[in-house]
Amino acid sequence: ADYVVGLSVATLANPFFQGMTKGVKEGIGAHPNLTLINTSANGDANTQTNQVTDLINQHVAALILNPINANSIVPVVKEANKKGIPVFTLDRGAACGDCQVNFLETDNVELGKEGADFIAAQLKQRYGSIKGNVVDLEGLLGTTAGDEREQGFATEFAALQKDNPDLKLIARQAADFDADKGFNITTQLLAAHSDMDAIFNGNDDNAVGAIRAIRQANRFAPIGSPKHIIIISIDGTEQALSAIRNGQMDGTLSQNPLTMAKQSVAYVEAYLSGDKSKIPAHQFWPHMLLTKANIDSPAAKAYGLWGDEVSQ
Amino acid sequence: MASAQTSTPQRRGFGLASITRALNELTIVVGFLAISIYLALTTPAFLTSANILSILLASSLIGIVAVGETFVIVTGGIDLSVGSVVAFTGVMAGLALNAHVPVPMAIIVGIGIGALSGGFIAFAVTFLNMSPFIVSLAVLAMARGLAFIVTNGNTLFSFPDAFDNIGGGNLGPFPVAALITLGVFLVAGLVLARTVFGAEVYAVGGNREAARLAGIPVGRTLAIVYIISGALAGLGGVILAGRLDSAQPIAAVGLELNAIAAVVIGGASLFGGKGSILGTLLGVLIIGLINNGLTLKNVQPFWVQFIQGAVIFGAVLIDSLNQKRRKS
Amino acid sequence: MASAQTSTPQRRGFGLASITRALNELTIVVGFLAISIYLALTTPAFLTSANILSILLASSLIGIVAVGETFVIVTGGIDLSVGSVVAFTGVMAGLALNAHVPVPMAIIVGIGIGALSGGFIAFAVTFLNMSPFIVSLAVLAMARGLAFIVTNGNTLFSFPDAFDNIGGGNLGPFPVAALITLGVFLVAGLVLARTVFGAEVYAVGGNREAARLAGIPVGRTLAIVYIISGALAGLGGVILAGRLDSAQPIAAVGLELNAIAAVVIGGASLFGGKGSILGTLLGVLIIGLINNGLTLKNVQPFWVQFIQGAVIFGAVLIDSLNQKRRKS
Amino acid sequence: MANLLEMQAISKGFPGVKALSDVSISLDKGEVLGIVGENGAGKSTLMKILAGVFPPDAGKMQLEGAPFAPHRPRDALDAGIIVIHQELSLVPDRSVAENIFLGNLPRGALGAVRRAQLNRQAKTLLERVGLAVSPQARVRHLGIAQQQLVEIARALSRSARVIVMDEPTATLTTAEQRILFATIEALRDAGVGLVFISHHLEEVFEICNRVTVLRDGMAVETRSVGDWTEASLIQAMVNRPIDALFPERHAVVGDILLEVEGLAAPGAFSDVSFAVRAGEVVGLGGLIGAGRTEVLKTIYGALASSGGRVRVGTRDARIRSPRDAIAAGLAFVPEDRKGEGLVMPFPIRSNLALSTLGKLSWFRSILAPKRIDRLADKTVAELRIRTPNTRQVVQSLSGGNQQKVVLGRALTTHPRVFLLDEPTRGIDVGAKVEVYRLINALAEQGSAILVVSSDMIELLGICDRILVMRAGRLAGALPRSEFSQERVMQLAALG
Ligand SMILES: Nc1ncnc2c1ncn2[C@@H]1O[C@H](COP(=O)(O)OP(=O)(O)OP(=O)(O)O)[C@@H](O)[C@H]1O
Ligand SMILES: Nc1ncnc2c1ncn2[C@@H]1O[C@H](COP(=O)(O)OP(=O)(O)OP(=O)(O)O)[C@@H](O)[C@H]1O
Ligand SMILES: [Mg+2]
Ligand SMILES: [Mg+2]
Repeated sequence: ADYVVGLSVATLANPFFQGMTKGVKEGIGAHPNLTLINTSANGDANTQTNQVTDLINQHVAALILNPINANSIVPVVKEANKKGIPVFTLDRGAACGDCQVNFLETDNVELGKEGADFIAAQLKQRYGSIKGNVVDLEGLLGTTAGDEREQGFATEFAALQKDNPDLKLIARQAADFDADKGFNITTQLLAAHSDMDAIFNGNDDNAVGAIRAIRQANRFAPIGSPKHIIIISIDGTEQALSAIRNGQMDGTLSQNPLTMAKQSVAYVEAYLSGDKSKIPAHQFWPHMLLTKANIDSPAAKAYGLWGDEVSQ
Repeated sequence: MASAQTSTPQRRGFGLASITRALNELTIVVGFLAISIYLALTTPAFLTSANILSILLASSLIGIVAVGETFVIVTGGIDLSVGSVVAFTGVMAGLALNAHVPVPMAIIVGIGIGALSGGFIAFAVTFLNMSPFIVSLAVLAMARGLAFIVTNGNTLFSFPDAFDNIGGGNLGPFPVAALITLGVFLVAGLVLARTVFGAEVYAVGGNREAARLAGIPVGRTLAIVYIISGALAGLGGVILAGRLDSAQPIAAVGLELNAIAAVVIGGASLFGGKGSILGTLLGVLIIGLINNGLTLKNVQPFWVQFIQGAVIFGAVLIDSLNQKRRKS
Repeated sequence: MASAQTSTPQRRGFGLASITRALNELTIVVGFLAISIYLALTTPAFLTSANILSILLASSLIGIVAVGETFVIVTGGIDLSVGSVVAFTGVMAGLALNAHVPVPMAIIVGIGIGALSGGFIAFAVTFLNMSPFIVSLAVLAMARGLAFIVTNGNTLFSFPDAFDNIGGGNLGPFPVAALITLGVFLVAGLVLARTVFGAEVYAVGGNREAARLAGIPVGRTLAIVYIISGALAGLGGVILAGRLDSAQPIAAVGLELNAIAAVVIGGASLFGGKGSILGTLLGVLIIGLINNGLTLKNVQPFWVQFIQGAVIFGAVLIDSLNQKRRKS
Repeated sequence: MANLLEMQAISKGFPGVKALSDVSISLDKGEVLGIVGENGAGKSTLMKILAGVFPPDAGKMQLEGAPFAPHRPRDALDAGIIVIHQELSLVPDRSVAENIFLGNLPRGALGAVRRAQLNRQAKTLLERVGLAVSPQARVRHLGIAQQQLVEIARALSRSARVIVMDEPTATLTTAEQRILFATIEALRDAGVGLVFISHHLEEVFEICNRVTVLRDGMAVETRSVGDWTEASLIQAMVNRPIDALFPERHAVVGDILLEVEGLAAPGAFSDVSFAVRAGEVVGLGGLIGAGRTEVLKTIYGALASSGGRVRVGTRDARIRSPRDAIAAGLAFVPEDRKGEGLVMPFPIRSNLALSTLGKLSWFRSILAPKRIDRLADKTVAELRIRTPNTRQVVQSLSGGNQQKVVLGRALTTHPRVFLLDEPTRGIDVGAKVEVYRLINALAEQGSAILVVSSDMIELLGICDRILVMRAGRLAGALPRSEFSQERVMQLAALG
């Protein structure tokens, strides 16, 4: 039988979601009995609801949703359930538990936490103890990725500070996942702070802005130098990989939207062909810290450098 | 402009006779029909009742907001705050609901706060003589900021069904939100075209000084249109929160531009004195049709924005060629 | 008009005296000074040369775009496409660079494509008599769409240093981008205030029919301003791509609203005929100062937008009270 | 030798109106051709065709024997045809100098405006037209008459073969009119051909060599000026005799209806006191810029006063806005019909209804279209507004007919006190008589009427008393027994 699968991604404003779309497309392409209608909601929950409604009206066989907001998506997910359309959520779930067949999640809180830990480790290496001046360039307020990563980072950082009173957060600003915004804020912070040790970035685009601001301000020092400003971010875009390879950036916490999306399609396929046994209700998709040390290692390859693959 | 010389009676002034005549003057109707016919012919799913209702439902938020914006634009003003106000009133209604305020009260909270924010703009525009563009831009930022501040950035959710039904329920086969929207259009259409207040709105936008000297309460008229716009944004916030069973501070970003676009596509001029609710309805529906068609025809997301822009351009191009033809 | 009595002296002649006089007319300067003094008194890091340069650098993109927008707004038009055009021209220059086109050619590609897109708007506005709002809104969507289509959504990066230096290099202590921006302001300021073309731009915006009757080439003037705006957006795209050593289709979303805000804060009216490059400079700097202050004072992100809105409101409020005072 | 200008068999129609049919005129070098005709006769339309504003439907033009078919105003300007249009066309927020040289700014290196030269030349031109304002003043701040002078200066700034003046004197007082005529004579003697359009027939007789009469879009007759008499000219224009320009009034002067005491407005005028009684028509004279408009607007609540009292009837009127003024029984006809009187893109009926929307509706809220139509039809008939129907936008009316719409609306509120600022501006002789009759009738019904007019003959003809203003103060009052042009001029100029 032929099945039409409807996809709604939150936005295409970021390579991560392109990876996700590409993963779904490739996954669908691998199954000749599946075809895809794919949409992007441009970051607006209402638009997403409208698009999903249109998909439901077209009687798609299954929905793969990458919700903008776990709560806002619930009404249309219920609507789909009512019409008997199975829903698979990607990256972000629907806040209605078993209304979705499978929820493949990115653990954003964990990513933020690991970002803080990475900085702590690097500072310890530099100073022998965890101390120094840290900047937090968080992502777009009101987005799950931005808020949860911030939450993870902030909680962990506060915990670290309890034991390490010389660990300071000198600024916390929202760079909105926007490289230019990251650039402008970092430029001004650099002008105001002559000693800055590390910047936590809500995603790779923020980091690109920070890196470029450091260069413009002539404050770049290679990794390992005591003047080096540690840059850690999240996602693993092609540009971040390149920056890691050429030593401008310390690391990125990569999560692989390609493999995650393909997995989701595999579950859809399995579901539609009647084999529901191997579909977990919920699953965290693994992530991996990429640094210069491991970026071209077999382990990294095995995990998948999706940033490089997406742009192919 | 050459147009100053050979003026066809445009949809300006008040007291229009009939809908036929009004439609006849709204040359954008041709663009609207062109898109509809194209979709009907090429997309089997288009002319189903479910799809048409879903277009209406999808257009309800922008529609309600565009109605308020029409009043403002006809006076020669602009209200950029509506998107943020939708978000802010939505979360305020949500907070009220979470504090177990009864549903009708929560609705009143949403609409009332919208009206208040409109009142703030009104005050600055009429008493302080500030530019509506800047004032409403400032409110855009402030309302969005407040939405974050009061919610601490969190999404509010799980509202009572009675509330959700406003935005997401059905009355028989009809989505309640679409019915409310049609009601808003009907009332607003009558107010703008057939009442003294509507006539004053047109006059203030057509020539403010002449209106003032003719004894029209210019300040009051201006104040009311901003309050209408704010209150309707509040209603939009309530409907959106109900539809999504949740209220987010990040909701409805950029809605103002779409709403203003709908109003301008519908024949209004940002210079004031021109425009109609019927035109705005067509503008809203054109935008709704385009978005619906893009999904139905499975246009690849990369192409979506380009095609949206191109179709809007095309529709308004037909309109302006039409107007040229009628003039000569 | 109440204003009829106290005719403020017009801005004329060269030299310092005339700039003082011009500043005197720009009552927004008070708001600008208020913000500056507040920051200087409360924030030690504010009055350092590094910080001031960083404000200029951060203001360069919006500044360049706002200059083009000033020309358009003075004619009574609007160009909503600039943010998208920045993104589109950036990726086009990036594609050219990736195809190993020499750096100067890539720059020309960026600026040229910007000019072309401005030319498209110009054509629709002058020949097809379409509303600049809708046309530029359509171009906003189309240019953004094209940016996605040509890049397949990918980020382009790793450009030659010679290119990156335009946006991200320094000349001695000065950021190249800030120097270019100042140059653009200077040239544009002279063109708008001192040339026959500039006078024609004001005339077309102040009274289009009168301009036509006086033999001013209205169509040509309008066409040129849109082309200027497009070309400057192209320059902005080049600078942004160079600064970030990368070009993204999603760059500069919403830039248009900020640029228009700067122009309006600087005293221009969306009805045309009013505005100046000096005013726009102040508007741009006010926005830059606000953002700088928010960063320096490490205002918590939830509060940022609210305060941005409130300070803009305050600055313009001072301006309008000032204007009132001067009238009486 | 060919005439300087020939317009042959020109026709032009607008939707619903035939504005011109088969009109031919010719103009020689060194000649002033007068064109007269009722409001809506087609005078301005003919001149707009000459100016390249729009093309004729039929007919052709020749300039010194060569075919002339301008596609846009620029073509006409380049050919040396300068038209001062009836509707002022200035850029309000630019300087007087820039407006004078609009489209023709002195260009220096790199396209820069030669400011010094601009201001110098503007100054000379302003002196030539007798306008004492700084070249750097903004046009927005000028009164309507001063703006008219700027337009005239603009015409003088270009080298012209033909200059058309479409009602240049409608707002000018005698002093400026004298200067203008001297200028016209100088131009004429220099070989320029001039077309002069005016509803002031005495001016036409004074300055023109030949006069063409247009009626209903047709050229009725052209004669040299000596072959016309005032009566024959009026007869040709309106196709009916008019016995007296200033009809008799039999009003009983009653109680004081409007009393102004120590009124002042900052920077405009101070210490203005006078009273107008029921049945009385009081004129307010003075030179341009004396502050007459401001006095009217201040009484009407359109400008803020800085002191003084206004009493309507026996009560102190607290008038803070035009709305209050209307409620107190005042009506105001502004001098600037385009900027302050009318909503140009709206239909006649909408414009007429503006002040009485409450009455033209059910429950003061829902418009009653029939009532609006009735009011509009009645006013159009009463004032003989020339239009195919009341849904025509006022923009498309002739200047004089637009003026009648403004006047018509003032009547709709049934006021007791009328403040009329240049009420007959641009109105033809026939219609003027009607307006005077109207004023008389209003006075006879017990209204008080205060008229500002720059047409001294008009003031002398219709007023019971004339107050004269000079530089923001009342310089004196003349009862009817002391009326003479000299006395008014004396008070206006010397105080
Ligand atoms: N743009 C237009 N559209 C429609 N009708 C017009 C337009 N311009 C002029 N008319 C009509 O053409 C006729 C002639 O008008 P025109 O302005 O030439 O009269 P005029 O002789 O100059 O009158 P006045 O003495 O009042 O200035 C009038 O009936 C007028 O309503
Ligand atoms: N902003 C200003 N700066 C300088 N002078 C001004 C300004 N505004 C108005 N004036 C002058 O104030 C005076 C009063 O103007 P007003 O229009 O009342 O004169 P008026 O007697 O009605 O003359 P008219 O209406 O015939 O022009 C004029 O000299 C006018 O030019
Ligand atoms: Mg005329
Ligand atoms: Mg006057």
